[in-house]
Amino acid sequence: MTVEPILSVENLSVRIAGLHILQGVSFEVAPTGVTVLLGRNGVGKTTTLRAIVGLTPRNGEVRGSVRMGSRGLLTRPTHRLVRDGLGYVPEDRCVFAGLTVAENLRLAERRGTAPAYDKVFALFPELDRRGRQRAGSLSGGQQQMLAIGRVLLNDNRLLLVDEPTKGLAPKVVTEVAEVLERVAESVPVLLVEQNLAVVRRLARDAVVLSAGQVAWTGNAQDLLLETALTRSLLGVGSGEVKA
Amino acid sequence: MSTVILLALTGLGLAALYFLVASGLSLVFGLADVLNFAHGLFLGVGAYATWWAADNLPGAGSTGFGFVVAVAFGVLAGALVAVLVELVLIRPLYSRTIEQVLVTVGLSLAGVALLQATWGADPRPFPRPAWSREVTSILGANVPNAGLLLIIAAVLVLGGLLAFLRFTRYGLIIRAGVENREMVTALGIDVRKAFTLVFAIGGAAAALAGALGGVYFGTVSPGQGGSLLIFAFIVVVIGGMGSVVGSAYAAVAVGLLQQFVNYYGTSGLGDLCVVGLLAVVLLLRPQGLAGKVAHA
Amino acid sequence: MTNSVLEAPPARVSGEAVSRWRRVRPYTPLVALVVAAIVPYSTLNLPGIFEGPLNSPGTLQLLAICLVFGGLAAGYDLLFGRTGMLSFGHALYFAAGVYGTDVLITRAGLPLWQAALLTVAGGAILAALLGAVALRTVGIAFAMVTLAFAQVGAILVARDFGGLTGGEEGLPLDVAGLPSALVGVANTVNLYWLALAYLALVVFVVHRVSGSPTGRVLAGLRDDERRIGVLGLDPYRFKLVAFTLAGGLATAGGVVYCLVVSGASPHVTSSELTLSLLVMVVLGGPGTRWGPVLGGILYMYLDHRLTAFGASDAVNSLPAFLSRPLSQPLFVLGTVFILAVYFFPGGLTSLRSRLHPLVVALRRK
Amino acid sequence: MLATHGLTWRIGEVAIVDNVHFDLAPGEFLGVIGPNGAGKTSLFNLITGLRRPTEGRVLLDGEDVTALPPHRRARLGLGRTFQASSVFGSLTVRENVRLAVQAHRGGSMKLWRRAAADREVAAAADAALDRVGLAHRGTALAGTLAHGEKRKLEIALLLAGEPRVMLLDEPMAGVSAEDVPELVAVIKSLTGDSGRSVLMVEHHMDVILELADRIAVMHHGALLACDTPDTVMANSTVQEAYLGEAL
Amino acid sequence: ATACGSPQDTASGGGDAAPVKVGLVYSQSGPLASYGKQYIEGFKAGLDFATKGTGKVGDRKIELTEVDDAGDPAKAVSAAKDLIGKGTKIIGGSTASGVALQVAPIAAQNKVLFISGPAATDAVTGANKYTFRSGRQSYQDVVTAKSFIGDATGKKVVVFAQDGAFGDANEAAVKAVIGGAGANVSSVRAPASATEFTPFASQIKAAKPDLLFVAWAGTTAPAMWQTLDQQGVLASTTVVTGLDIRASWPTFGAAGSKISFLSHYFDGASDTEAAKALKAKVGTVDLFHPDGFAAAQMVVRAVQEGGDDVDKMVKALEGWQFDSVKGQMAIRPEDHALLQPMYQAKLAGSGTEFTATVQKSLTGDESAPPVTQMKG
Ligand SMILES: Nc1ncnc2c1ncn2[C@@H]1O[C@H](COP(=O)(O)OP(=O)(O)OP(=O)(O)O)[C@@H](O)[C@H]1O
Ligand SMILES: Nc1ncnc2c1ncn2[C@@H]1O[C@H](COP(=O)(O)OP(=O)(O)OP(=O)(O)O)[C@@H](O)[C@H]1O
Ligand SMILES: [Mg+2]
Ligand SMILES: [Mg+2]
Repeated sequence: MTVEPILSVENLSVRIAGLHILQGVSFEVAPTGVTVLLGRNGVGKTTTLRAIVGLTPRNGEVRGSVRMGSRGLLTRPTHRLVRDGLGYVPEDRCVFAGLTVAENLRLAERRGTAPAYDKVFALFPELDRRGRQRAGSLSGGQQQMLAIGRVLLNDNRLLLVDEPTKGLAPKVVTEVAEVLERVAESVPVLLVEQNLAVVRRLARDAVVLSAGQVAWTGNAQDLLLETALTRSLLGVGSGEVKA
Repeated sequence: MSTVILLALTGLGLAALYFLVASGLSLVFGLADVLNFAHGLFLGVGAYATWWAADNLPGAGSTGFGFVVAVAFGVLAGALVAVLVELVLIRPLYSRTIEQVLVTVGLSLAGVALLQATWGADPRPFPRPAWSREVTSILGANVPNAGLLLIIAAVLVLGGLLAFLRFTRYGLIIRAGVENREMVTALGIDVRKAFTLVFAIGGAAAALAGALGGVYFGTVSPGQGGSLLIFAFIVVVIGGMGSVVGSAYAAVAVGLLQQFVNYYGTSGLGDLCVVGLLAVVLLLRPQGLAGKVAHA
Repeated sequence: MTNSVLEAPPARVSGEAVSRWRRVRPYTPLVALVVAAIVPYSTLNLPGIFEGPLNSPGTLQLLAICLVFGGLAAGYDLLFGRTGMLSFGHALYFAAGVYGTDVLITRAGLPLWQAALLTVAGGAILAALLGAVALRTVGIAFAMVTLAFAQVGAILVARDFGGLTGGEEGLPLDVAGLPSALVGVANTVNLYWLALAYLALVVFVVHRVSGSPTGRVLAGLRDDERRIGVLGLDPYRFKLVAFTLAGGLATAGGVVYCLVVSGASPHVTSSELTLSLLVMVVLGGPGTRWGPVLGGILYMYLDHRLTAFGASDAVNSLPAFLSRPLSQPLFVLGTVFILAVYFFPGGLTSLRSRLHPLVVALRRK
Repeated sequence: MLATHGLTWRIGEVAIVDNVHFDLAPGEFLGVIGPNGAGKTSLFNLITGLRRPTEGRVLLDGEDVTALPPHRRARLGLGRTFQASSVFGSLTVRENVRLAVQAHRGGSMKLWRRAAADREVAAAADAALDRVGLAHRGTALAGTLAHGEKRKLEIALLLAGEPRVMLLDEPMAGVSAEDVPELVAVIKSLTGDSGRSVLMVEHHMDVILELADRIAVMHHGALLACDTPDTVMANSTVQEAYLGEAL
Repeated sequence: ATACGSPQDTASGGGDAAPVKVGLVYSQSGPLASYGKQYIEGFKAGLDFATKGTGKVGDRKIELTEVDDAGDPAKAVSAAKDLIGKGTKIIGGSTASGVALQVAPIAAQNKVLFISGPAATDAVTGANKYTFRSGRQSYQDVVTAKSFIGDATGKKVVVFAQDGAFGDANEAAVKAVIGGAGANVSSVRAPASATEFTPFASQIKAAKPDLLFVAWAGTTAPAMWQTLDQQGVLASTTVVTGLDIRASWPTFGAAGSKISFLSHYFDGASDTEAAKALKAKVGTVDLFHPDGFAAAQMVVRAVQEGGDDVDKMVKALEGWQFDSVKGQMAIRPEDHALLQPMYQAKLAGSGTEFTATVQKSLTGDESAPPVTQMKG
């Protein structure tokens, strides 16, 4: 493939509190479709996403380069990146517990673009219905919906999504997967996901991390078909992939 | 009867003063989650800047429009100092509450000492229009004009703050930012600016309280802010952190309670009652009168 | 495979040095205690640091005050650093110690040991009672309720009911009934040893308690109270125990302080004192064994010595815009806090870990 | 062993948990499923005492515990994990589990003993860590664990308390595919002959199907069905409201 | 230097020609810093005056060590111990009453001379054999206040004072002095932290006193006066209070001319030799300059007569009469009260320009407090 990647990560290293968590991670995200980031618990998937949006903790140190088109991202503050169309759905949802659902959404509106409330509400009618409820009292799954809905309110050039289906009921998982699929038609997505069924359905490219390093990159469907490969990289036989 | 009216109105004047001090404190405390012990310093800066301007600033003076200019200068100075403090000292420490307490405590010590080093420990007579020393007779009670001035100012400030919180996005941003600053930036918002703004407003409110407090007391001295601060804190807590309206209710309750108990009870009982009120309110409603989140 | 990366390789210091240090380490507090105990036998002169030689009464007095506050800060840390309870009213229990001792000796004429015992018991009971009420709230509300209680204490002392406390003038201690070893400038050293004993006691108790099963629960409370409940432990009971213990230790500190400064003055009831305790703990490093102690000692040292610094020739010879603020002790103290927060985040004790790479680098050479 | 009678929790007019009756036999494994926001976590909160029901009772071994605070219920052998991991962030992983062991074994109110000297507590804690595969992370601060690791620690904390009735709230959420079978095995080993009962909320249907003796379905706060896995899976309402079309 | 010694060493006083160490522990910083400043200026002027510019007594130089107590008794006690440890036999200073009260016992325990400064508390008088005072005490204020009402019999007197020891002392003194002369004394007390005075003004007004005695210190005083004026208290009765330092005069504002002041001292209240000498040194004399001045005179006297022997110093001071800034002073041997002239004054002027004038002066005997029992 010779298409220009939308995002290229080169030799990304992250140290936090003296621990070398990422050790020279390099990969690219294609300008269309879903690129999935896989790996066991604690290999550094979340750390990678957070480093890209500039949310490494204060006691951390980031080296290497992350470029979106021709622009380097690492030196720019998070809010600018996001305003320029980098959407991020964090792992632990991070809804604002003290604010109502409507306020959470209102906060996510970005200047310059008209917020697509109808799109979000069509996807998650719960959010419309619970507009006046405090986000902190939402159920786990509802919070996840809010976290995704917040980002979909705006137009993005690239979406970083960390385990969006965690804690969602199977039916909603299917729905979210459908949404991401649709979104990915126009906006490239870098997705971290443990649910291999979702991966199978969505992913075009895959990057597998292991112990802070890239262990494998390539076509996601290939990966999931190769039993030996999945077993060695993900510890699962491909037969078990289908949940 | 006239005694009751007199006590009620002067009590409201006192409440207004408490509210002016508490409003900024409450805003910064409730929204930015900074327990700002340096608030007394902003108060002092406002008072001294007004005092200085009345004598030295062209166009400013102690009467008429000149007085307004002097107060405006004081308010501006307070806001400016608050912004500086936020930018230089507080900004690197967000989400490290205890360190913030330490820095603001340090600042209040150093700042008050600096005021004292510059202008001396003794109270200075405060420039003020002659009418502010006089009284207005209301239903037979001689109510000091300075108290009435405070009441008017407090009502205006209350209205202004409510409008700010209700009609701008800043209230929202700041409330969210207190919960999780990172996530607010991850929504594409420069949360730092919003916090600086809150400090500016808090500083301006404190400075206004300092300037009008100067009118009310007739003097300005370095420690003045600190002694008001304790009651302001109590007001903020009784009212519920961050609730401006709650602070207003609490200020009225505290001011009237103090005034009436001091007259009808024995001396000092007023203060004890206020402390008792605080304890009772907190034990019954730990989140304060008006709930715990910053609902304008 | 993951862990090999994540667990940073231990810095390789020469193995032998490490094991020797390991063997010696448990004894360092003891060595420090012995050194501190024999300080009064030294005539070492540290110009600029102390006014006189180490064994001069002035120096010993200053050190005694510092030691008391070191202990007080360590006791406060039991609440703040180790249990996560932000009390703004700790001064109350210290003041109860100071005034309790003073009033019982001066006004009631009790002998010292009786006064001290009664006071410490009373202080602990007071802490238990007030804690039982205040602990029904949490967080800032708790801080404010404790502040309110302490404020009542301050008002009562200032009101001077029945002429018991001497109001704003304070109450000088009547030394007639005291053992003569505690009276007079020549005996300052005994006060110093007393203060040292208090400090050692507090450090020992706090260390013991925080290493105990209860201490583990307290540390858990600091992080997540709800979780402690679900584990089957009553958060309220444990917090009350910590509060009472810390209150009792503070009262004992008050007893010693009353003897050291031979009197009581309303300064000790002020909410600023609690704030300074907080500053001491944070300055030193909350939740660490020596941090609060160092913080307390350093704070009091600065508090006392800065007055001399402000009046010194070095400061007076500076231009007015510098010398005026610098001659205000509080200005310097405040500035020191602010600088400390930026330059020693995590407190003084974090210095060691921050300097660690440097030390390692030096050793390698 | 554990039973609820007409358990109801309302906020204003809305019933979050609506008149829930169920019984959990000794040694039984009851899976709880239901759409997001059905009230599963809320039900757990009512059972463990973090919330007070508006109506109804909670019975443990036939005894009414509705009025007891959480810690008293825990003492009676009720343990739980949290949906959003709640571990002691500033303690190490090992200390976390030791605390849980010690809470269970008693002797927490010993101010003057050295906690570290208690070998039995340490051994039990290490055993629990081993079982969830976190032994190698023992010295890390719990707050810095990756998400999935925190989930495992949650379970270790539960194991350490050796509860007789266990409430697991989405234990598998965020656990990497590789580790799921291992954890399933751990959970499986908890029940069976030991006589312990488990109530588990989980959205991973394969896990539920593997473990549960019966499955309860919650919807809008109410218990729709409580039956064998096969029956429940065949239920069309469940299919429609919860499962949707599988991927 | 050797690094070993006994923990109970204290330096001893020097020989004949060695300098005399005098320690001054007073407020250089803190709320009473300006009182402290006047005290030390007065002290230096007084030392110059008493040693005729040489700074020496005989051939022994007076060596001053100044220590800041910041108004905190604990710091003052530490400083005193330090000084005593270094062989200082004479300690002066104490701007704050609390400091004076806590340093006095230290002096007695260690048998050094203590000459308390501006601290006004009556309790310093008669505190112990080693403690003297160089300023006035509250009681003398009250006696001066009494001189405003002539015959007190049947008159109604109200004391308005702060809560606490300062207020208690004033109230007790008024009850003893004016009440003892047949007046009917009652009191209105307010918390020292009060910021709103209307309730108290109303109470006072309702009491309709013939004389109102106000004992108020601190930064809230101007607000208090304004309220008394606004509520018509000042217009309806004779109001007496102590005249504070010059810097405070403008803060009385319009109320100033309606108040009868009792005064310890102000510039121009006396025209003695000492006053001239003091004025030449410090320019405008203020409230506490004379206290420092008298303290220096007492120090010189003590050294002259006592050398290094503190008991002799005490002997030499007891009963001593001397001419100081205020005029004739006498140290009463029984309780070391310092008998001194006191003044009635009026304030006139506006803006920042105010002048005080003497209405009447009382001699030391006229304003003498009753003799108290020496405690130790
Ligand atoms: N603030 C921190 N301090 C210390 N270590 C950290 C910190 N944040 C993360 N780590 C460590 O970095 C490693 C990678 O964490 P990360 O959250 O990126 O993993 P992950 O791949 O997202 O795992 P999961 O699938 O469980 O979410 C973990 O071992 C974690 O303990
Ligand atoms: N304080 C509250 N006010 C209004 N609604 C509330 C409040 N607290 C909880 N709820 C609602 O109660 C319902 C039950 O929440 P609960 O957390 O029990 O769901 P759950 O079944 O655990 O869902 P999930 O599978 O997503 O975790 C949710 O719809 C939630 O929004
Ligand atoms: Mg992750
Ligand atoms: Mg749930």
